[in-house]
Amino acid sequence: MSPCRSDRNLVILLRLLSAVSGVIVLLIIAFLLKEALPLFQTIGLTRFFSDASWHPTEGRFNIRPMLAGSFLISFGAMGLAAPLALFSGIFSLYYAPQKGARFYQGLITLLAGIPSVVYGLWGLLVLVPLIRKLQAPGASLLAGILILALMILPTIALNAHAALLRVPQALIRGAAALGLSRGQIVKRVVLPLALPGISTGIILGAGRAIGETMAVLMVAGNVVQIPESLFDPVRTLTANIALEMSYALGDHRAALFMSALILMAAVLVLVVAAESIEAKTVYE
Amino acid sequence: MLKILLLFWVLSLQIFLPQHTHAAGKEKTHLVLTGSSTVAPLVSEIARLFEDSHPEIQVDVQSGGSSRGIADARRGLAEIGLVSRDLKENEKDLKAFSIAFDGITIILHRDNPVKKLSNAEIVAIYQGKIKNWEKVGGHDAPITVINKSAGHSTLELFTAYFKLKSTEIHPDVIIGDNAQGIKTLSGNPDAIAYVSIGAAALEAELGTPIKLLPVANISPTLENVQNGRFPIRRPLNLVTQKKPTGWVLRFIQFARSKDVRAVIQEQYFVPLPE
Amino acid sequence: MNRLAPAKNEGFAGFVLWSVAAFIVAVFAWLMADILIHGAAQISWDFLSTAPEKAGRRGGILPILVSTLLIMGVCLLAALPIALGTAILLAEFTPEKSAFGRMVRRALDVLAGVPSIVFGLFGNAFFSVYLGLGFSILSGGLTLACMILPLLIRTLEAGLRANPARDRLAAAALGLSYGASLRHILLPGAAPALLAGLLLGGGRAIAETAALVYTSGYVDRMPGSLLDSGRALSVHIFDLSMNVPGGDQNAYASALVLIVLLFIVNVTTAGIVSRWRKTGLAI
Amino acid sequence: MSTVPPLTDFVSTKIAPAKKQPVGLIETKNLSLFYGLKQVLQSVCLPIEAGKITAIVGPSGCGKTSLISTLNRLTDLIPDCRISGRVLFEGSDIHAPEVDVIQLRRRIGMIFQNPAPFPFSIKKNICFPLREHGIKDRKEQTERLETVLRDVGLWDEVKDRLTQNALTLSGGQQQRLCIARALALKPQVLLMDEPCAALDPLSSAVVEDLIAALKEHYTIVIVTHNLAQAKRISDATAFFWSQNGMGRLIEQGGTKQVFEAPQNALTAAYISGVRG
Repeated sequence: MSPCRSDRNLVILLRLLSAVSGVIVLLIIAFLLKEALPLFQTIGLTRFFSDASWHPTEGRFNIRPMLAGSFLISFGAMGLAAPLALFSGIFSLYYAPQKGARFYQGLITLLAGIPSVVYGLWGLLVLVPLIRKLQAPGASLLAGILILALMILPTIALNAHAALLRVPQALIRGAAALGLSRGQIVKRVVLPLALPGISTGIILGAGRAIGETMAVLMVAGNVVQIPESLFDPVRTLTANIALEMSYALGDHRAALFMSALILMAAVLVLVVAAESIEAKTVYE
Repeated sequence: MLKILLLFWVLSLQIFLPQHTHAAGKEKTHLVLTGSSTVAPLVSEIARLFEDSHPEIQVDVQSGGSSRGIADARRGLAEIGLVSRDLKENEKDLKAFSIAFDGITIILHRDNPVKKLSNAEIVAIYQGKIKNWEKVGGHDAPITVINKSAGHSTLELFTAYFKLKSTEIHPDVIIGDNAQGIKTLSGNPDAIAYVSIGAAALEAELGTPIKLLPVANISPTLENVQNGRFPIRRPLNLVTQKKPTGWVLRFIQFARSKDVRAVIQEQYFVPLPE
Repeated sequence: MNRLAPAKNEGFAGFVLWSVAAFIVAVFAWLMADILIHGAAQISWDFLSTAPEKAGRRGGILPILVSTLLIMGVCLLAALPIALGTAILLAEFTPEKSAFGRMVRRALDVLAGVPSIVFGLFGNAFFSVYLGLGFSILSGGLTLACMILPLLIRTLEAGLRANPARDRLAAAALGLSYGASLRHILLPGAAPALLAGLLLGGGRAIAETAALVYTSGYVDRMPGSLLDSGRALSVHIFDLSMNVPGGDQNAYASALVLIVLLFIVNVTTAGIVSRWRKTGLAI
Repeated sequence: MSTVPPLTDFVSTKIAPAKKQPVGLIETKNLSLFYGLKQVLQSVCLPIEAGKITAIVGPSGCGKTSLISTLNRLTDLIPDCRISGRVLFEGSDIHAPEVDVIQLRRRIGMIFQNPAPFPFSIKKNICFPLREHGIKDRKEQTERLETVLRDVGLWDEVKDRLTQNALTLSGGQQQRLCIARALALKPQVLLMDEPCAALDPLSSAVVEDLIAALKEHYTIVIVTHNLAQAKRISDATAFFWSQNGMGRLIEQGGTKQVFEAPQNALTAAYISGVRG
């Protein structure tokens, strides 16, 4: 739309305002880089993986245990939450009675808005003691996975629901007119068509899982180690930042900003992946 | 519509800004104190007293570990850093002012039948060589080892006294504040932790189910810390970057004065000798 | 509309789906009941109207509520004009498929995906240290503003795009300037989205913890100005449950307050949006 | 819009020009229109005479709507829309950089196929564009409101509920309100894009009569599918046809002549096809 003369000032104002949001993205990256760069120049990237351990105050920067922690917790949680979320979407769209579906969907929406610290609180006070009865210390990889799965379940379920809803009604009616049963329609028509949307939702859920801090920090025990069992405590990259940021100085602080950059990069990869899948969506 | 929105925006701004200018008008001076989680609760109490007698001053206290106290004092983020140990050689550029003394002791859950542990046993537990309470006279239950995260002087003093290397310790849970350690332990009867005596004694008095163990057969009492018999002893320091002046100086003087002895004792710390 | 006739031989699939749904409902019912039962016992007018004592074990949460609302207010006030400007530019002056539009949208997607703790780091480095705002409500609110920007922009953009094309054409055909059609037609049309966006953003701001710990800080007293540190409700819950022995009961109560606040936000949003849709009447 | 550019570069196309062309109030000169790479109008040369109703007829998709949208530069709103050739209004190029598009649109009003009242009260629908065009005087606003509502025959129907939401009116009333809204700005030209197509037969007849009556004061360009309607109300007719998805002006002239003695075989076929 080519603006007319009287709108020129308005457009300049709009440009300025949106420039601010662009600048914020750049600022975030710039500041992370600025804080992380000194360390990157002195020790390079490899020592983040080759050092003996994570003792940043003594100049040892191995972040592999935290990477492992983040990876295991997020993927464990995704593995639990994604199928449940998909089933939940199918249930509320195709199987639940009308009123039940409305209530159910409302509940899921409400749950998606519950703050992570509340999930963390419940995990700390209810789940961790339960797991401790199974095997000490309770605060563990398992607790982290369960709480995180619970936390992202509503979000992925909402995404899956939306993706299923985008399958054109005409196709479903057409399939029904061919005499296919409900199960067949869902399996052969709806799911294949909604798959890109569902995958996008799952990938974005994974992004949220990797980035989650508080809930995991509260239940995972935060010991820097590569866990050998589900009952071992672990520390994620995000928890590491939250725990050590308060007293980190110099190289240590830079190392934390470095791990923030790694988190950003992971999220970027996930976003691009999600977008490329979304772009393949046939309908719409 | 745009006008309504703008009006709303400006109005809300009006609500927010006056407070700001108002406060600035009253010239309420802020003192920011950050650092050791052992010192923070004590200084908060002292600050409350100080504010009562000097209403024009507001003292903000935030914990985060002695290293943060050093760091924030150096960077100027805090007027005063809180450090629960002596300054190290490379920290001598800062000025330290002791306000009290404290010890570090081992704590267990109240329901744990173990009454005392030798130094060797403690070392073995923290090195992961003893993994079950049975070996040291308790129930058959795996030991949950609680360790402090780096940057806390409690960790440094503990490892120094027991000649442990931080790399040798195999913890099950990592905690930050003393209180977090006490809280974690109070919820887990098979855990072991080491914390500030002051913090632990105060919590025990408040009814938290923990007990303080002697170290090298010396009971962790205020008396033993005061007379120097208790082995892991440390000063609680206020540190500043420059020679203190003005309100900073007045606060430090107040924190070292007789007026706060009662507060220090209430918090189970040892006041400066008179 | 979507409900399809069940077939006789699909009992198993139906059984699995019903049990999954029942499981989800049960787990969340457990969670909510736990918080409701433990929290409700503590909540009273006193709890809402007094300051915390003994690190939050005793006393109430008044200063914390005030700080939370101030942080949210700063966040929305800062984010609103920026988000509105960007959304208008994206929705009205940038074709959906153009290179510029795609670039901005991708940047916003990335921003939306940035973990909140990273926002916390950024906020600490930029607002607290670089701009010298220290640990303050202002730092925290501005950090959150950066965080909710993508959400706000996307809601507003969708709202603006949802304006029927014919209104836009009709306005142009009447010789209205863009500014005039924006004021009189497009923005009122997008008002529900605007409100929903603000409420959603506010909800996100209330719920946030990680981004606030290193920006608005821990101080649990009544803030005297926006440059004071103020403890948000979620940070309070975190601190009580992690760091304060005997703080669990008040942590539950605070969590209940937080959930109720969010519930009100959610219901209001849903109500406004559906009412606007029904009446079709804008201003 | 004071300078009159020279018209000498005008070269007539080979397609059925009118025999004697009076200079119109609006004229398109070799007007082509593209949406991205797709061309939808090819070299249209169409004069529109002042004080008359010009009907634009033709099958769907032959660019009729696109054509009248170029006359008030509404095509500016469509991204990727490109124009070559010229559109003259009172002899000046409306695409010239010094032209104020706001003023242009004020003088050339437009009515759409689907009635498009804004979701405001009836009164506000008419008054707020006036305010935006600098007519702030309440009294004058109210006068114009009544005048134009009387002009479109809506006054008696709505005078007691001027503050009611315009969307509560019936389709025909909505369309007449839109016409009134355009008239309130005192335009010279009214562009109408199938103004009756979305209405029921009864409302359609009312609106049609209204259009016929408006001829006295306004120059009207009307796009219509309804050949009978074009024949009934228009003075001149332009017939468009789509070739390879590209709209072309096939024939134009007096309505009587186009309908009774079409010169082009396509026109003849289209008119008779509809007849038969």
